[in-house]
Amino acid sequence: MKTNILDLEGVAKQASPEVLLSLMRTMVLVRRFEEKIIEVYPMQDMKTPVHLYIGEEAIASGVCAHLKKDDYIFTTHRSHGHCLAKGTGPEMLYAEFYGRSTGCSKGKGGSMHPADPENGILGTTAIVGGGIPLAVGTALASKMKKDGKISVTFFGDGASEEGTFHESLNFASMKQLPVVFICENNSYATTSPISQRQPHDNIAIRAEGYGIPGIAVDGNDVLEVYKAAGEAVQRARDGQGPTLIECKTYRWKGHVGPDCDHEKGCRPIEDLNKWMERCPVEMFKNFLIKNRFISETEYANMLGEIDRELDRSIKAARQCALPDKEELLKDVFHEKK
Amino acid sequence: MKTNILDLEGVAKQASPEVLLSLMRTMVLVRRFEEKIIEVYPMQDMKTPVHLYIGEEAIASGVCAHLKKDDYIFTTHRSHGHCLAKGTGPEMLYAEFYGRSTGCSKGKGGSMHPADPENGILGTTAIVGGGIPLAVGTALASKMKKDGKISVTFFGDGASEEGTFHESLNFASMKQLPVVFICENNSYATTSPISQRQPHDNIAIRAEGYGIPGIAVDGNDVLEVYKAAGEAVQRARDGQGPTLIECKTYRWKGHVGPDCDHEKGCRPIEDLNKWMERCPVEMFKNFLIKNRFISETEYANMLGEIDRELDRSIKAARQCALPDKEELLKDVFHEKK
Amino acid sequence: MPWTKVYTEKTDLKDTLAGEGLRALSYRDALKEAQTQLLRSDESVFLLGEGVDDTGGIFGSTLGLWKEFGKDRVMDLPIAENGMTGVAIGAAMAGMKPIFVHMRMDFLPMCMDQLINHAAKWNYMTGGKVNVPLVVRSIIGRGWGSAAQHSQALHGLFMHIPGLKIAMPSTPYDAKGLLMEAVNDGNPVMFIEHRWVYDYIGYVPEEPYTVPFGKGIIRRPGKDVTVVALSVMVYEAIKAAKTLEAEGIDIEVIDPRTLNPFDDALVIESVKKTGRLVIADVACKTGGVGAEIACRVAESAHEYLKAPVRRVNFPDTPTPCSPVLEEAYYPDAGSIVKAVKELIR
Amino acid sequence: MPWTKVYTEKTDLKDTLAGEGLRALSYRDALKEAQTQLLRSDESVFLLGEGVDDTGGIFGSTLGLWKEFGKDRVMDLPIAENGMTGVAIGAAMAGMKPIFVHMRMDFLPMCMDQLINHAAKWNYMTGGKVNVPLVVRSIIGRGWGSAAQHSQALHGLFMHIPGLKIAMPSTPYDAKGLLMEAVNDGNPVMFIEHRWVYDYIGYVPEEPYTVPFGKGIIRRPGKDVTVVALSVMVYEAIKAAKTLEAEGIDIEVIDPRTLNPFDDALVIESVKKTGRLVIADVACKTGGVGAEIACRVAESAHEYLKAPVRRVNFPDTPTPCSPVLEEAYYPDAGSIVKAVKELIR
Ligand SMILES: Cc1ncc(C[n+]2csc(CCOP(=O)(O)OP(=O)(O)O)c2C)c(N)n1
Ligand SMILES: Cc1ncc(C[n+]2csc(CCOP(=O)(O)OP(=O)(O)O)c2C)c(N)n1
Ligand SMILES: [Mg+2]
Ligand SMILES: [Mg+2]
Repeated sequence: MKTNILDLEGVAKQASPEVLLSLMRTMVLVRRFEEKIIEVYPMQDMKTPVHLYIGEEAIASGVCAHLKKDDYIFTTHRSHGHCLAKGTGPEMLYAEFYGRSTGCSKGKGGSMHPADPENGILGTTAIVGGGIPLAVGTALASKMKKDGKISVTFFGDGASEEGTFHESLNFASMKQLPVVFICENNSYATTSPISQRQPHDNIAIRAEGYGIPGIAVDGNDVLEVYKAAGEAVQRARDGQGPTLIECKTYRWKGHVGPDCDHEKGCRPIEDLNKWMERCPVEMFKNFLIKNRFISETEYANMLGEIDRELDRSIKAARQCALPDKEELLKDVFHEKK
Repeated sequence: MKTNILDLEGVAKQASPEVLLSLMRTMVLVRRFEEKIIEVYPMQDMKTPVHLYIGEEAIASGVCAHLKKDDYIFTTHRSHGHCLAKGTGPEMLYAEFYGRSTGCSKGKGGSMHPADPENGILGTTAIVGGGIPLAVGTALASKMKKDGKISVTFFGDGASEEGTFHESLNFASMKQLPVVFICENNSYATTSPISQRQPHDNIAIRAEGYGIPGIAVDGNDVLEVYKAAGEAVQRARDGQGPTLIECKTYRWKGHVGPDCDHEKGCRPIEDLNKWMERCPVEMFKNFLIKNRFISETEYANMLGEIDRELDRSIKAARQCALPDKEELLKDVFHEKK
Repeated sequence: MPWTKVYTEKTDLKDTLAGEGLRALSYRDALKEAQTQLLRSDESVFLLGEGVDDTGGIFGSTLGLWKEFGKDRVMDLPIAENGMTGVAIGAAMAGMKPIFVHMRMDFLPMCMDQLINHAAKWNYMTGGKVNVPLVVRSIIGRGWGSAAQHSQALHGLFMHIPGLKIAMPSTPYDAKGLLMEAVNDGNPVMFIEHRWVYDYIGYVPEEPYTVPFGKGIIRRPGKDVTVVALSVMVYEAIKAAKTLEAEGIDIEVIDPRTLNPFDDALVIESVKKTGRLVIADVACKTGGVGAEIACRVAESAHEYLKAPVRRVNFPDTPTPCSPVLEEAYYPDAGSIVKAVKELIR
Repeated sequence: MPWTKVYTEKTDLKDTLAGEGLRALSYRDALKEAQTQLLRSDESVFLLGEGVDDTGGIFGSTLGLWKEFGKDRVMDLPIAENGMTGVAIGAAMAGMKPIFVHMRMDFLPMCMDQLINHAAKWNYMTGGKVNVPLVVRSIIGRGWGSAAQHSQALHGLFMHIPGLKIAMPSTPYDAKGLLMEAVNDGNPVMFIEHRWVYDYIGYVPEEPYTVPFGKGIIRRPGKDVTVVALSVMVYEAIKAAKTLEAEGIDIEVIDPRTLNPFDDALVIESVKKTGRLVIADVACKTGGVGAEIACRVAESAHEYLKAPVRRVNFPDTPTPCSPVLEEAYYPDAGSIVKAVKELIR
């Protein structure tokens, strides 16, 4: 896999300096959001399984940069990065993970089920492959209502093995729906390598069977993701149907929880080291600095600002009230207003 | 689609005169088997839904000609042709359809669930797409046991839309299992045209996404089917993994029952007429006669013989005993011997 | 009242009703009328399902609707139940009101994941922020030797899943009224129809109306035995009542109409009066709806029960094909008569 | 007898048992031992499931087995539950004995089609010609705020499906013995384990043995109230018994061990003696196993019941995440004490 960030010329055509800085900001936000969880998790009062997105930040950031507030996204058990990139405030996420009534799902969903309809997140499923058809469904609704929205579904390499992947691509292609399929191929499903699950490590080529474009990109290169997603989003907005984008990446932490799993012998530590050298945040930061889009000081300021905001959020979230016990029996059904 | 039967030279390389005559025999047997059902069905004592195979005979015949008695096949709701081609006796099929205790499934399964383990038919599912993974499972067993058997699964274009199709191809390819996927694309699922279900009428190209060969053949040309199936079966036997073969064909009768459905406006009568001109049985018969593999008289004798056998079978089947009422509660569970 | 009445003969009722100045419609046409009115009045409603637009039109219940509403709103589907249910759920979240139609309930195991893990839980998991107004119509009922995979009734499974409502109309009036209620309920509703009542005729007003969920109905008052009958068993129970009447046994027939919510009060009140309970269902016995109803009575009206409870069900076997076995498989009015008499001796 | 005994404290039992000269093993290790012995003695047995070969080893129950038996017989899978279940069924028909492992029961709705429409019906549909010796292990039990999609217990659904057997071991002894029985039963068996008993220790003989299906067991004899307890609720019931004993209430704790077949006779006999019935399950209430058990008693021992029946269950809601709600969601010994006392007043 190539290691160069897109050349500057290409970038200039792609994204304005504002966009570049905003991509940087999102990536740092996502990274630091997760690192705060690692800090607090040992206190054992964030009682929900956390699937950290560290190492994969370029994908959510690069894709969501093209989305409007009311475009829809569906994420997975590994949801934090997508929500943040789409605009969900960190405090309501942290509050959710702490099981607080101010959480984005009133504390009922936890880390795997954030909902933030105001930012186009209509809820989240942690059933692998479950969210793929849901996004096709919102895309269908948009096409029927002609509301101009598009839908994006993020899912893992594991999810591409589920029947729903096939069923969704077939239907979305036939109906030419405004939906973008983003497969985050980190080569693992829990601790199972893709070689034990698929005949080859190449998910994008499946698209052809459905008559839609399929492209594989370096998922650690935010500009490559940004470029591919931009084209896919444009196709969707123009009524030209779905696209499948496979983003090759790697997760740094264990499947679930704050620890690294390499010590347990789950995965070769050499792989982690190789991928850490290709840290999406660092690579992009270096690119921006080298090309003078940002200075070291500006970057440090940005980081500081984000950190302060996250510190405030997590502290505030932790101080929010827990739900009343009566909440247990509420919300099983929607009540007509 | 081309309309010529394979040129003789090609054929000579492919199949001996014995094989050619046996292909012919199977096709006639299947055709006449179904036509007998059409004759008796109005008496309303064959109380099971029948999904007739008329028009598609070349596929079962061309594929099963390569199989050994103990190779496995899995068929579908449209099962008759596959069972006959694999060696199941007509009498035990008719008896099954008449709900007799001598039926191949003791009258419990009916037309949609024939079982004939002696001929490698371990039972039949009428859930669309349900049989695809089952065949992958028997292939897995064969690979584990090294018993040299191969498995073939027949299924429709409709079934290729189910998630199980995707899941099965992925797994079979990864494990390089001895299985052949035969998709009988008759362009319809019940009365729903493929254009309302898939982005294009081209199922074979899906194979590439799984890293296995996929070929489309004229499903009305028994020699083309025979040739493609021969290669696929050989690959399976040689441990080179699965193949997907799409056989383009057309069903003459309604989805279920003895009537033609074109009068009801389900499908354009012109299509039927076009496909009837390409009757697989007639085309192959003409080919054999023209090339002197068989004479008109010999063909008539063969037909007569098959007809007599079928007449005898259906009559005998109808006279068999119905199951005892106590049978109702039996066979829910297998009893240890 | 005409809308509570059950007509057990399929034919000639048109005239009977007309004589009373009442509009008669079959169950099939009542369903179609409900869908037509919903499609006309609400742009967010649409139908989807394998074959909804075809020449069979789901046993006639959607026949020709695509001509008025187009194939986008009466949408044929690929054969991909789980994915397509997910699509319908997604559309529902985004404000549409899909009605997903399955010609046979046997196909629902294909999409249990989207029904159980998604539709049923979504409102709760999102803290009430996002609801799923999805109606899933599915049809049960004996076929023509259709055997194990094309004759199942699985409503009992859904009763165990919090977050799913379940309607099971027995009359044309309820078919229309419950469907119109279901589509606007705002929750996933399993709407379970019986093929053998499609031809049955009853009073159905032309104007739109709804039948509320959770309100059962006494189809025939009686004092000796409470018979809770589901779906087509309501008709069998009414027939059984006639037979039993001749022997001086007076049964009360209750049609719960919806299983979730379930009208406990109606059943409990009745059992307090009769002291005896029979439940007649159209599914296998063990772990089914009958067990739940019996258990609720054993919890809340135990002291009134004068006799053991009885269930009338299919046996606990897959459905056989052979006509003799099929005949033995399905219970009818006679089975109810038998069960009632066991309690009365 | 040591193999019927339930030890409610996780720790130190090793020594206690050793003192009695008995071999102690955890539930987890009992499962692993059963699988090891099956894999060693029968070439047709193999394990398959997402992560069976990984460093977690299905909460330790398959840990390292791939090292002895290879990755063909301890087979990791793609995430494709329905297709892979079909594969396992196909292999079973061809003479293999697959044990399919799901880390959480929540994933079973994905493969309901293959379980309900295929595995359960195959022997019947083929007139007994082809059976499906498939064991499906799945694990239930409260997680760490795992919420609605990762905490379900759905054994109640399977009880409604003819053709599926269901085992629900509560002790290490039964975990091993029932699993060894299941694999050689020749039918599809839903084998349901509870995560919270994985650490529990009990007597487990080293040599292979089987526990027969359909034989429940009295874990504690008593005369006042029959408590039928499933899975981990057996331990809660034993704890409840201690509390109640202090107040002079003597409960009989029955562990049915398998749900299909179900040991009706044992429960009925007990209720005839006690006249009172509580069912403690680890799943939502409505339409669950408790209803079926209560109904059977109402059918067969109605005249002995001196009080209403009571169910101890999760409420009929999806599982919430927040720790306060989770706490309120799960019943325990206290819930059983409360239910029993309601019947005794
Ligand atoms: C249907 C289903 N099967 C199994 C699981 C358990 N599970 C949770 S996450 C996961 C791995 C998912 O891998 P992938 O899709 O690649 O996403 P990643 O975690 O790598 O981001 C599995 C198997 C599940 N949640 N849902
Ligand atoms: C899972 C499932 N969904 C729906 C059906 C109803 N059904 C029976 S046959 C059929 C069409 C199948 O079409 P295809 O696979 O192309 O086979 P063909 O009948 O054309 O041979 C359908 C939808 C079913 N049996 N199973
Ligand atoms: Mg992954
Ligand atoms: Mg077809």
